[in-house]
Amino acid sequence: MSKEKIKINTEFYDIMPVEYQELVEEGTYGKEGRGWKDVGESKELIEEHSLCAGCPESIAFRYVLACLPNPEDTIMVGSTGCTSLVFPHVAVHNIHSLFGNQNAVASGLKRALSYRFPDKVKDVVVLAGDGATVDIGLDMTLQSWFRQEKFTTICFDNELYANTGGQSSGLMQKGFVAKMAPAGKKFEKVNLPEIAKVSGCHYVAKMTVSKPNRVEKAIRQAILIAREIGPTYIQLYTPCILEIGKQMMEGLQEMRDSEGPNKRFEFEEYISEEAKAYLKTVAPKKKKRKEISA
Amino acid sequence: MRKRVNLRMSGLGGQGVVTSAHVLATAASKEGKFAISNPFFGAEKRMAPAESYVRMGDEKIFDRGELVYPDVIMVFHPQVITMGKCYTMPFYEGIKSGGLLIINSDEPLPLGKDDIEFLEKQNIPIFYVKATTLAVEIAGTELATNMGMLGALMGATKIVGMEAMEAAIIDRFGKKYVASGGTATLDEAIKKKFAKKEQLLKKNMETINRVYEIGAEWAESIKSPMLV
Amino acid sequence: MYAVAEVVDEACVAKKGCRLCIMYCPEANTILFNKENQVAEVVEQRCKGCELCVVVCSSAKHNAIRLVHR
Amino acid sequence: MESNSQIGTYNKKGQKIVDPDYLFYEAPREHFFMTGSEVVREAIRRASVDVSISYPITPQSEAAAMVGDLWVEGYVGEYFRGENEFAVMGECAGASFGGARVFTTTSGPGTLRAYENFPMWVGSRLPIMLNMMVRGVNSPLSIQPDTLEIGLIIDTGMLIWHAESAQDFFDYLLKGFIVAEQPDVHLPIAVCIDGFFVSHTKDDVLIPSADLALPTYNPYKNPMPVMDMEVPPVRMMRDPFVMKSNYISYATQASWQQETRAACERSRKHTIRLLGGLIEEENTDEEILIVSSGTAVAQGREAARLLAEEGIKIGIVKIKTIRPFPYEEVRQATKNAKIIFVPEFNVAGWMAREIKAAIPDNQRVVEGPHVAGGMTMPPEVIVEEIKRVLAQRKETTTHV
Repeated sequence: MSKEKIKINTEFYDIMPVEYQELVEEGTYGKEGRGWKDVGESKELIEEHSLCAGCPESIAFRYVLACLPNPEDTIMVGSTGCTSLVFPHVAVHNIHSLFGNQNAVASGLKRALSYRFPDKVKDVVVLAGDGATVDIGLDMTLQSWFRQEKFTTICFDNELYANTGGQSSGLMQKGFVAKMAPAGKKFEKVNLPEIAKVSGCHYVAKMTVSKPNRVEKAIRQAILIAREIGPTYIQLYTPCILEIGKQMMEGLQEMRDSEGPNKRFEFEEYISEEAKAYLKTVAPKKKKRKEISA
Repeated sequence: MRKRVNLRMSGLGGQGVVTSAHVLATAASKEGKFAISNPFFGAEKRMAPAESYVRMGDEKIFDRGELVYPDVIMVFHPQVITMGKCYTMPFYEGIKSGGLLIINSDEPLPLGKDDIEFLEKQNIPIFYVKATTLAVEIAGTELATNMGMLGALMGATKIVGMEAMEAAIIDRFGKKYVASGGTATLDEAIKKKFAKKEQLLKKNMETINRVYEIGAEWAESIKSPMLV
Repeated sequence: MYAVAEVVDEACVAKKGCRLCIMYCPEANTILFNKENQVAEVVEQRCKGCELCVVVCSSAKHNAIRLVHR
Repeated sequence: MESNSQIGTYNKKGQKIVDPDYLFYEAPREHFFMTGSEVVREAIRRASVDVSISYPITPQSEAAAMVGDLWVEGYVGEYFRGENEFAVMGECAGASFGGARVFTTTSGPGTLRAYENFPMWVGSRLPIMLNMMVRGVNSPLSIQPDTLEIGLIIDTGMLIWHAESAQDFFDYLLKGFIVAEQPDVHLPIAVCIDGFFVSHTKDDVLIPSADLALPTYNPYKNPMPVMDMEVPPVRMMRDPFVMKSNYISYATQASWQQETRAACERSRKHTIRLLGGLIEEENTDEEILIVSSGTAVAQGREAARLLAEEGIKIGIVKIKTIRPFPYEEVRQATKNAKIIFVPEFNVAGWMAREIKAAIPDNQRVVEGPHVAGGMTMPPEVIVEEIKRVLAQRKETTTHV
């Protein structure tokens, strides 16, 4: 979709919502080298949403949307949870279908789009919480990697079920006391990044969203590699300040506290040899992104 | 021939009861008769009970599924009777008066007194045919037992003609055929046995023809009304 | 009564390239860069008053944002 | 049927794209004797299917595998084996959201595992063709035919058609795509057959040439935006319906459900034309009727024949579409009936319930005979049941 397609018929201009008008005038579809630096000076592809004040997940959402290399031809797949409260306000086509089947939906979607548009780049990006990715949807997360489906999976890891009120999840730390783990969680935080590596992902990254530069680079690489090579996975710590008892202005500090050396979210990145070779070929052409997607 | 003939084929997994039902029904269909065939709906396993059914006649057939009241019962393996490897007990349960039993066995089986009395009372002749022995002799493989059984049935009843049967055999073995796991494996085994597809078709038809003669002779000898 | 963020224009260092509040605001299109005045500005009706911008601004010792009640 | 620029052109396989009506009614047909699984292959060969996803479960496995062969041959655009039925239906949803014509098959426990997807397909207006080869779902394990499964998906909002024979099966599969994809319908469709009784049974079927194919699906006739970033609006909702406690969000949810139900009802006009009515009647002026769907009708027809030999005349009503349910048609067809038998291959008797809810004086309905768990229903059993009930009623009348 080019920006042309969303232009408003002049006759209808005044009845369109102001947010839509802004999107047409100041949205960043098709902008070269888009990234988090565009925020504040352009219309973001995410609108006012109903997440809690101060929610780090909201920050992550803003970065992801700002950093998609090809938003005019990107389709996102979400799942049930806090993220599903945001997707209705996201200005790229996005699908909510059920809880846990996001990687299955993305598999079918990516294949259908590749079949329908063989000469076009259509990026598919899954964005779901840790419950959807690791617990109820683990089967489909892994199988999409085994099958080498060409899309990016982003997990917003808040280490619990936030939308249902703070129940323990597979990515919760061992010993953490939460609903449904009243005596403390009995087993270790599932190490999905490691599992992703051996399951066929060509790019795996784990980090918090405290450093937008790093998030931008990861999102960009993950999507480019998924487009050409195979599945990629990014796990972002987006703490649920509400459920871990933090004040609404403490989310950033919580992330910074969790990413130090040997901490749960110490930055880790894995790039397969094949993907490394591919990244070398695209690096010099970075500014000519249009040609790659043309 | 009766307006409708219902056949039940009882055997053991791997003997080709499903294949022979489909081939027989296809032959009937090729002759312009109405037919329906289906297997017993189970997860058939090698040497476990297997059953299939053919219905054929002069008017459209709606009835389908497991066949409870057959006119003809074909027993592909003695163990169906001697070891009770059969979905139906006794093996002739439901057979209609004046029907026919064809049993693959080199010699008559020791049927119980009650069984013999029942079959006699219902006027049901038993045709023992050495289908497996003949299959090994003619085609060089016991996998042609089902062809022998078809030959026996055709010779004894003239239920379908040889030309239609040959066309049905070509339909089944002459081109790509999608079968479920076990059947597909056996298909491969047969293909390996014969260097060429033509050879397989030829041996199948030879088996049918030879046993047909035996069946025809037997029918001549007993003169049952069903068989006319 | 709602708390919302307010930029103290005189103290704002956005003209020097600072984007801390814009970057860490959890809400989209809420703290914008005013190109004309070269300062950050808050779209009040979108602000949820989480105070994160105040935290990042003051920890960088700019102290250019405060919460006000509306 | 509709003006379509594709008609008369040739696809990659060299098949000529023809008007659906031509394929259904005019193209010369050849006689084949084949299993229901093979019927699926032949229907899908002519259906211009973009994506098909499969998973093994008896009795649909053979058909699903044959669709894979069609993909290798180039008749189907994309095909793979999914990881389980819940995932497969999600994968089908993804492909359909992406604008593809999608076909898949399922059976028994697989259908129930996938269940959560069906109302989602409906709410998302995805015109996916689901072939259900029904079988037992309960424990102890059964792989035998049983239609309980259909009763369990009745209120998902999908179109549900029930084929009696191989011929029905072929026609319903192709016609189902056309009805499901109408812009004023645009819903998923389940074409059901009784597993084994149709899937594994060789039967007569008339089929048009393999050189012909249906026009491809046009996703932009979708009443909802296709998820391909080719069409606005890119922003679906200003506010999410979900979990917002206000009257507007409830009303939106409720009216959307009503709309999808209404869309199902709107399929009538297309279905009546293509299937020649939602029911089929035979001798419905008789006082005794058999009313049912699928294989139960086939067995009923044989029972009618047997009874006719004894001088007892009965009529038959075959219900082709379970959803939308042909309420008015059934009322009309049964208006002269004194006793209505509803034979069913399930323990629940869902069809009898549907009929009872549709007609006046529903004490006329005799629920049964029933068989379940894969048990066969010989015509003789139906005959016996009819005679038993008739004798009982006669006795009752005499006593009165």
